[in-house]
Amino acid sequence: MDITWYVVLSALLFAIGAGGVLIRRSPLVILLCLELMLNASNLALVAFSRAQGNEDGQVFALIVMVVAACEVVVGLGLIVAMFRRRLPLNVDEMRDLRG
Amino acid sequence: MSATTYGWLVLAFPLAGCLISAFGWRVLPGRAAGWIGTAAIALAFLSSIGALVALLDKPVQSRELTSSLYSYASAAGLDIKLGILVDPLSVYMILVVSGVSALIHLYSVAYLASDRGYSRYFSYLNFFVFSMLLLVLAGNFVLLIVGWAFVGFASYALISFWYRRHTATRAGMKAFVINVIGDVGLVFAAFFIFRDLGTFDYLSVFHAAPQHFSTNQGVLIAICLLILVGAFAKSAQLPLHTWLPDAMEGPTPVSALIHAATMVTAGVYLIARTHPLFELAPTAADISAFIGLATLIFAATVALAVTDLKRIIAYSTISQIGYMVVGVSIGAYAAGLFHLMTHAFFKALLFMGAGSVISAMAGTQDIDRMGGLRRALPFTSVLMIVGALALAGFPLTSGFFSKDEILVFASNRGGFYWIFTVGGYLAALLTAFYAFRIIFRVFWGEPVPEARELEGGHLAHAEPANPLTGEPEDTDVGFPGPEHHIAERDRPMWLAMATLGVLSIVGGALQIPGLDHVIETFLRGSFLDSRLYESVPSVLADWEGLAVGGAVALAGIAAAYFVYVARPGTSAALARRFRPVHAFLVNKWYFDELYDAVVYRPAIRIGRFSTGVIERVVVDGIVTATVDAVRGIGVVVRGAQSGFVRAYALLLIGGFAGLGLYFLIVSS
Amino acid sequence: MIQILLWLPVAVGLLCFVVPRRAVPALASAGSLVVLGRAIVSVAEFHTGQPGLQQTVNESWIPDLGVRYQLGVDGISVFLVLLTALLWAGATAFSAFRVPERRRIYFFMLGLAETAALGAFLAQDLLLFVLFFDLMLVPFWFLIGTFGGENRIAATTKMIVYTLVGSLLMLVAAIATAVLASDQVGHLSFSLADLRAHTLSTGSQYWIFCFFAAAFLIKMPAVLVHGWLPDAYRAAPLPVLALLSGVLSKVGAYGFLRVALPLYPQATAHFQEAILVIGVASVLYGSVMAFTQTDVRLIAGYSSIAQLGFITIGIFSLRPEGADGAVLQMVNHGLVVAPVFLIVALLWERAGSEDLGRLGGLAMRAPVLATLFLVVTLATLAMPGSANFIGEFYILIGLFQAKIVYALVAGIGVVLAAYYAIRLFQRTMHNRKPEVIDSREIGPLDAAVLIPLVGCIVALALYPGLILTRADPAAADKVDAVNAGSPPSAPPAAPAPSLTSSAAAR
Amino acid sequence: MEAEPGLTYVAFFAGAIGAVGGAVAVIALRNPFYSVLALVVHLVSLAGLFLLLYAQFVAAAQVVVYAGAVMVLYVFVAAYLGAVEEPIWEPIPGQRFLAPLLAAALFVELAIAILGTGLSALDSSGPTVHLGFGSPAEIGNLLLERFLVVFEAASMLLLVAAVGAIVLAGRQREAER
Repeated sequence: MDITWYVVLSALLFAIGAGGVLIRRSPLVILLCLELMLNASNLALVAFSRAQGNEDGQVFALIVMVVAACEVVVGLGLIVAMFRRRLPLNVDEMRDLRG
Repeated sequence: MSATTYGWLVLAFPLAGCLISAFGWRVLPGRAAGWIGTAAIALAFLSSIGALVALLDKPVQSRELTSSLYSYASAAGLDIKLGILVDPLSVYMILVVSGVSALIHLYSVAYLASDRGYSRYFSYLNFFVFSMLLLVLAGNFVLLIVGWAFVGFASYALISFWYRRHTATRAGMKAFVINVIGDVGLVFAAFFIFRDLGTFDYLSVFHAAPQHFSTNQGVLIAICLLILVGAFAKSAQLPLHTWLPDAMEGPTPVSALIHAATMVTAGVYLIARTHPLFELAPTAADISAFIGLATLIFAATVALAVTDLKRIIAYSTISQIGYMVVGVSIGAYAAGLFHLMTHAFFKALLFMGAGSVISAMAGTQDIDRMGGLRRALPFTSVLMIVGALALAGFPLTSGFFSKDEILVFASNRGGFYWIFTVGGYLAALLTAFYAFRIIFRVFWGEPVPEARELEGGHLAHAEPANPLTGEPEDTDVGFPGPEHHIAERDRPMWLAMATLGVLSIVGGALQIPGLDHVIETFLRGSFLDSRLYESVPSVLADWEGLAVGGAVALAGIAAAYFVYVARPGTSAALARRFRPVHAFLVNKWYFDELYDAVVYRPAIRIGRFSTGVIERVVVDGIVTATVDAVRGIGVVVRGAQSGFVRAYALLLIGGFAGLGLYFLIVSS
Repeated sequence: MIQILLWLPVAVGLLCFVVPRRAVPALASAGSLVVLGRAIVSVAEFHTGQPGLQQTVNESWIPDLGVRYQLGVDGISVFLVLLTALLWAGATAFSAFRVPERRRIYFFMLGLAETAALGAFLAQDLLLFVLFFDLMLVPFWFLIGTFGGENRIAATTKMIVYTLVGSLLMLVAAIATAVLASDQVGHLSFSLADLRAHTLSTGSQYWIFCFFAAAFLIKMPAVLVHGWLPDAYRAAPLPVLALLSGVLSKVGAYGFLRVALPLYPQATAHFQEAILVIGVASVLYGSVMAFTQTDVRLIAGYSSIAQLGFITIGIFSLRPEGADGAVLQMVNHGLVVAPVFLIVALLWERAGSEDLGRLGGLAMRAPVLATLFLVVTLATLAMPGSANFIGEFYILIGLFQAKIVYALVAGIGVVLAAYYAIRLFQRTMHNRKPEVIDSREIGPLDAAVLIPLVGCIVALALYPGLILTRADPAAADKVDAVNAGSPPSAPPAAPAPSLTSSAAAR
Repeated sequence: MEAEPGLTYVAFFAGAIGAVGGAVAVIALRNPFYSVLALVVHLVSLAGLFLLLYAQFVAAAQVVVYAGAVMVLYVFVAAYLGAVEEPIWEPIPGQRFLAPLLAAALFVELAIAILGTGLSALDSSGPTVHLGFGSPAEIGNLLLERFLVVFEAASMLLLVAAVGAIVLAGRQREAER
């Protein structure tokens, strides 16, 4: 079973995640798509770790999980805060950065 | 003491006088500043005599002494020392300058007595004398330029001495700027000299010039013409003469000192000083002589028409300097410098007399408003007549000998130089005429009210007004004082005028053809290298010339008598008859208008154009264009800032994809 | 130690934050006087006749980048340092007599600015020079932006934008020089001595020179890049303006001598004519503008453009005389223009206007002020007998021997200078006095500032050789760097040897 | 301890199909609640793949921490928010068309890059590894020795994130008043 398969799979998952970020408008789903992308990269990391016969990549993947967890916590916190303030849960409605 | 020590003393006294009057302006009582100033100049005159005596002890060949105080600004191969040159020419000049100046100071002590700027006046006046002596004694071209410019500044300061008259300040500015033009000419002449000869020092330059330059070499002519720019600016020769008539805005003694006796002759001195260069460039010398002749005739014609007393004398000065310029340009150095001296005597005298007359007329300067002052001003009128006789070249007065000697020298030189003789006699006729026009208009005729009042023992008083514009003036600082002073009543003025009157008559005795030639002999030490100096006309030719000159002078005086005394009204009839000519003369050949149109207005217009167009369009345009460009780019970029987070993400992914594509293409 | 000279001003400036409010002006003035004293010592210790650096400091600073903390003076900079200290002392004292609001920050900024200006003159490391050069901008930005007059924000912005463009170009050029030269030097070095010993290839020199020239010309400013000048001069507080015009403008000209000539000799020779054209254009344009302005500040401002044009053409005559004259003229112009602006401040206090049309007649009740102004005016117009005349004389004679046409054209500027300077004096001091003007004499405190400054002008007029002899070896050295590095375009117009020998024989 | 090759293929494709299917479901389902559940499927499938790569500890962490704890959080939030319908109308011109296109392009480029790469290690099933590769003991050793600083930094990050989440989501009486 070539490692290439895993890496290509990881690329496919990453692309799906990226496409999701671009298409979906619910912040919750966008967060989910970010999870997809992070996990895709985790898969690549673990696959490379296997290819090298070295566990560093796995440690890296674990750290990425930690970062993903943080991101989830903060992101969900933001979503809850938005919901509380009766802000629309649609990223297109938030255009304050418009130039 | 050596001659050079005396030379330094000559410089030191006026400078000290200037500083004392300047710093003591609050503490000096009454006329103290005046007496200090006069004493300083008198001491300078005594030192000049000391220098003369010291110089006469030396053999003729070694009468060129130099001395330098310290190295003023020497670097990079330029050797500029604070050095003086004491030779017969400079000693002659410092004698004339300090002598006449001392008398004019004496006159001023009384004449300016009621002016609130008394200390300032004497400080300026001493500074002027210092500058003039520095100019004359300078041992190199740089110091010459320094003295030259100091004199110009002193002239500016004294012309606009009554600084709250805007006519005076304008006149001062005009004089200053034209003098600076002359300075620049001299500076560039010095540059040429340094480039080709490697030194600024007079003696080195004059020694090196004959070996280095061929006759009439282009560079040499350029040098001489640049020197002439300087000389003509200072000596008010065509076309740089316009400042001198306006300079009559200054106090009358100033007109006598600066604008008749000393400063304006600096150009003559300069030509005489640089004669080794001019003799190598005869073309330049001829140009100089022709300009002198043109000025001579031009100024004499204007003097026929103008009616302002001081301006008539001013144009007469311009005209007389024309004689001197002709003289030193054609090689009649001794005669030209002799005329410089006699002119200083009689012209200073005429100005002093004019000052006295103007005082008696309570500030009026227009000769149309004068008349019959002979009895009211007996002393002044006599001395004015003496001055006018000398100016006209009446036989046996000083002007008679000096002026005609120049003209005889010209006719003796052969070639086309006879033109100068003819032109000179023509101008002499005009001179005699306008000189006695003054006398007859002012002292003869029906006495005016002021004259009658004065005959009654009371000096006329009018509310002070600007003689040019009629604007009322107050008598605080910066305007003439409230009281008037006439020679009959003030001892110092009387003394100064009497001395000059005597000198005007007997001054010619220094150099009478066939009898003595004191000046020619003395000056020879400075002209040993001159080819022309020795080519003096014969005594017989001299006396022939003198006879013609005397006849011309008498004819001019007679004509004036005829026009102004025998048949009063002739002049008015003539003016009506030849109205265009008269207007042309009264307007001084429209030189002021010409310069206004050709120089001043275009310069102002360029400046306005620069402010309006270049500053706004070009300079600010650079900035505005930059700002607009940045803003334009901003408009484009802002289109991408839609505020849609997903659009940003799209760009991000797009950029990522693009980069990936790039690397794929590059690596394959 | 030259270090004290450099850092004392900013140290005193920092002290201003801790001492009681009332003591701040006195402290700042005392500090500036101490700095002046140290600068005088520096001049006194200076050995004449050496082209090289003296009183040097050389410490490693950022070894990885090859930046060294190198200070020193030579004949070119020693008098500029003195000028800086002198003018700062004058301006600080002048400000101290009319204490501004927020005095702590004001005097701190003055101190910082002095350190920066001194640093620019003392630095012997290219990057250090660039740093100080840019550091000068910061305090002046605050000084004009905070304490300035009408429209100050727009004016400072404009000035900063202009000078920053130049500064950035210069920074790029400096780094490029060091990087390109590192091949020859062997390691990265910004030391001017190293860079001078290993000049770049001609092609690199060209564009790097252009970048430096842009920075220096903007700083001076030269014509066409002077757009910031009118606004900044109108807005700046007058003591600050005295420094801006008196010292900062010199840094640009100084930069040419210190950096451009020795480091980029071929480029200097190549662009000589171009810079000369800019210089002569500055002379004429500045003079004509000064001729028509009625705002006193702008007259002085445009005359600065003309004067710096003279300095530029002196340097780019590439003759030792011209360079000597330029150094002398830098000092002269600083000495002259600072009193002008201080006097303008006095005029403002008396007349409430800086427009010539509303001034006049002040000499009547203020003869001392008028006399001081007269001396300054005469020096401004380079009256023969003033040191300014000697400066211009040297500049023009250098140019005359190198490029005669430019010298003749520049001569017009001398005449125009006479006109605008005398006009400035006359229209403020002479003529009739408008009713509104409160004509009163200069106060004793202001006189204590102005009289020493004018005294310096007079003293220098009596002996300009003081600067010329000391500047000559260093200035000639810079010019020789160019003339040795490039094939001579014209044979040097030395006087014929036979002449000098014959003169000596006599 | 090499597994049966055929079995490996089956396991890989099972995991891969699960992962891709889950991912597609996440972005395709309109109800966020279902998306979250689809993500759980995705994560569990990935855990399987990790196991195939001898990353036991990571796989365990994936299931326990991720699919277990984190996803529970998602479920709660999704339930809290309720079903939020997204509007059909797309306000950004070109987005609907460009987004899939770019995503696909990205995938294609990455795939080409991976397939065309010269890294020989990718073309094998990897070197033989020792027993205990990827076991909790080894990973723990690594985390506490070689990557101690990273470990600590990560824990600090978690702490900060936790505090931040409380601040963000906590009721702010002051602000609401």
